[in-house]
Amino acid sequence: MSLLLDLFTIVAVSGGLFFFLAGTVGLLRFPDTLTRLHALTKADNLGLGLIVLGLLPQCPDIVSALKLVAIWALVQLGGATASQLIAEFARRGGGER
Amino acid sequence: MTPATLYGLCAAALVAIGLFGLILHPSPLRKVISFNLVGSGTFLFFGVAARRGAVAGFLGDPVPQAMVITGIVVAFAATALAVALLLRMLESGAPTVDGPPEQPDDLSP
Amino acid sequence: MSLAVDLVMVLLILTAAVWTILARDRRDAVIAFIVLGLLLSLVWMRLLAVDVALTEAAVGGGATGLVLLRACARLLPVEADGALPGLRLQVAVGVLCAVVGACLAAVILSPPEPAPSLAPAVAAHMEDVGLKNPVTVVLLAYRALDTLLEKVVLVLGLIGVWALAPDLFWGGRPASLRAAVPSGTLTFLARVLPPIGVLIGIYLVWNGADHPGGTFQGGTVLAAMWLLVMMADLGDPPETRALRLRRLVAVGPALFIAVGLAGFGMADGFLSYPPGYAKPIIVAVEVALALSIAVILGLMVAGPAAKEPDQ
Amino acid sequence: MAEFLFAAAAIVLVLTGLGLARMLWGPSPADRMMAAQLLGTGGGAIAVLVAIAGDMTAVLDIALTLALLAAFAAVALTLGEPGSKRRGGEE
Repeated sequence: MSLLLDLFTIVAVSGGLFFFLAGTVGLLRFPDTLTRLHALTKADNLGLGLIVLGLLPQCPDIVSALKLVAIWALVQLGGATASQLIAEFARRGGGER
Repeated sequence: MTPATLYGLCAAALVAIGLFGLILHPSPLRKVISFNLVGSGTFLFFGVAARRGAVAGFLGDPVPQAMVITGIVVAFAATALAVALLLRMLESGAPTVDGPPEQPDDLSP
Repeated sequence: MSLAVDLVMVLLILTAAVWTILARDRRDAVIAFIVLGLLLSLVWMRLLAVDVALTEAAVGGGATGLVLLRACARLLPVEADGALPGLRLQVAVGVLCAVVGACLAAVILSPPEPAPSLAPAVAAHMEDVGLKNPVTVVLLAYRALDTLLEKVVLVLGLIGVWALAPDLFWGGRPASLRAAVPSGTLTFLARVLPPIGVLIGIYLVWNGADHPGGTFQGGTVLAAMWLLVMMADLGDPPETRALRLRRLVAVGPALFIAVGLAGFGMADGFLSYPPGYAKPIIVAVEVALALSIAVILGLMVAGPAAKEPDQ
Repeated sequence: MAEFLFAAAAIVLVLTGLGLARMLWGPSPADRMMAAQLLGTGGGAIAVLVAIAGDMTAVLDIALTLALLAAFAAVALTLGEPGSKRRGGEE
């Protein structure tokens, strides 16, 4: 059972790392601000999400597990709002002079 | 080389970089930012001292750690005061490299 | 392996630091400084100073970044901002700063043996105080006078900011923090996040007695939530003459001083606690201080009064 | 398991650190802020990985603070914009 859980952790955390890779590559390679923003949200959602999911079986106690989920939920809320604000900002031309 | 030493060297570099900006930047706001860099480097110095003083079952010497916490808060207060001073200076029309002040309607007589 | 990771970290920090100085636009410099604050918070984690990491995460990345970005917003964009003076002067100053940096590096590379530490002195008193977080013990018992003076500095700083208001506006409201263009998304965030944030702030204060956390970290989080509400235009900054507000500013430091003075009668002297009662007293002082810190930090960001007081 | 999680934290640091190139290239402040945003999320990920791998649950509070203030810098960025009449001033 423990082996299975460890395997789950490794798979999920690796998945999270992949999405962080995707987020970084997108941020560096995509052509304009809004597409880059799209790449960024992948790291927010799936990168951190999969890492948190993978860590859940390794938690020493229930409070830590709840905190992990809270962290992910807060990043969802904050990341989504930040993306929206940055997008509005970029659309209004706030980015350029 | 231990990680603590490495971060100590990083702290020295931060102080040097901050000092460079503090001396050379003509704009007051940039000076405030540079000063914060010097502060960050200094705090990191304390962190290295704290890490080295890890005895008596502690992960680090708590006295420098507590001083850094105090220092971070005081540095923030100093930054806020400096920024308020700088904005007031611009509103009162003092010529600086930051250019003419914006025209806040509430200041017009 | 481990040292390679630290090298990467140092490289990232130096990149952010150099860009903070060299960026042409002042707003780019502030963004680099926010990045630096995030990185430093991770460094404090690496140095096993979790209390400091929490403070840096809340103050370095959050509050200071907000003050600086707000200042950028109120300055007109000018091209000349990032321009450094001539190359010859740059080289001269660069050499000077390199010498200072080299001296500091030399100090780091020749540390005293054994490393000086006050940890044993703190450990000896941990039992008497009854708290399990050594940093809180230092802040509120072992070196309580430092902490008290730091609170006084905060209050003086706030008075300094307020004193910059033109005479006409004394006691009025600070300039609004609201975003230039209203945004439904921001309003949504400012309605949903503060209840959670206030809970986390209280948790950090309460947790600070025995685990990493404490008044500064909790107070800063509370201040950040208040500022978020003000930025979303769900509430204006309060009038600086409001008596209730001024009481909140003073309650923490005042209680701290009162406890300190009571030490003359009930214990060994100024700021010493009667044996057996140290923990409840410290927790009470911490709660009052957290309230005051939250209000003071929020008001310092809001700035001096910019409107005539209401009649 | 701990070694794997520490290694994962190191990889997240390298990946999000590479994102700093966007902070240098820009071209707009929005792009630069995205680098900070990515590093904030990455910092949270690193903190949770280290907290579980090193069995230091206190480190989770760092991640919690970072997550709570995740949008803070982006909100502050929109306070004043070139092109808008009012820049955080009073009505």
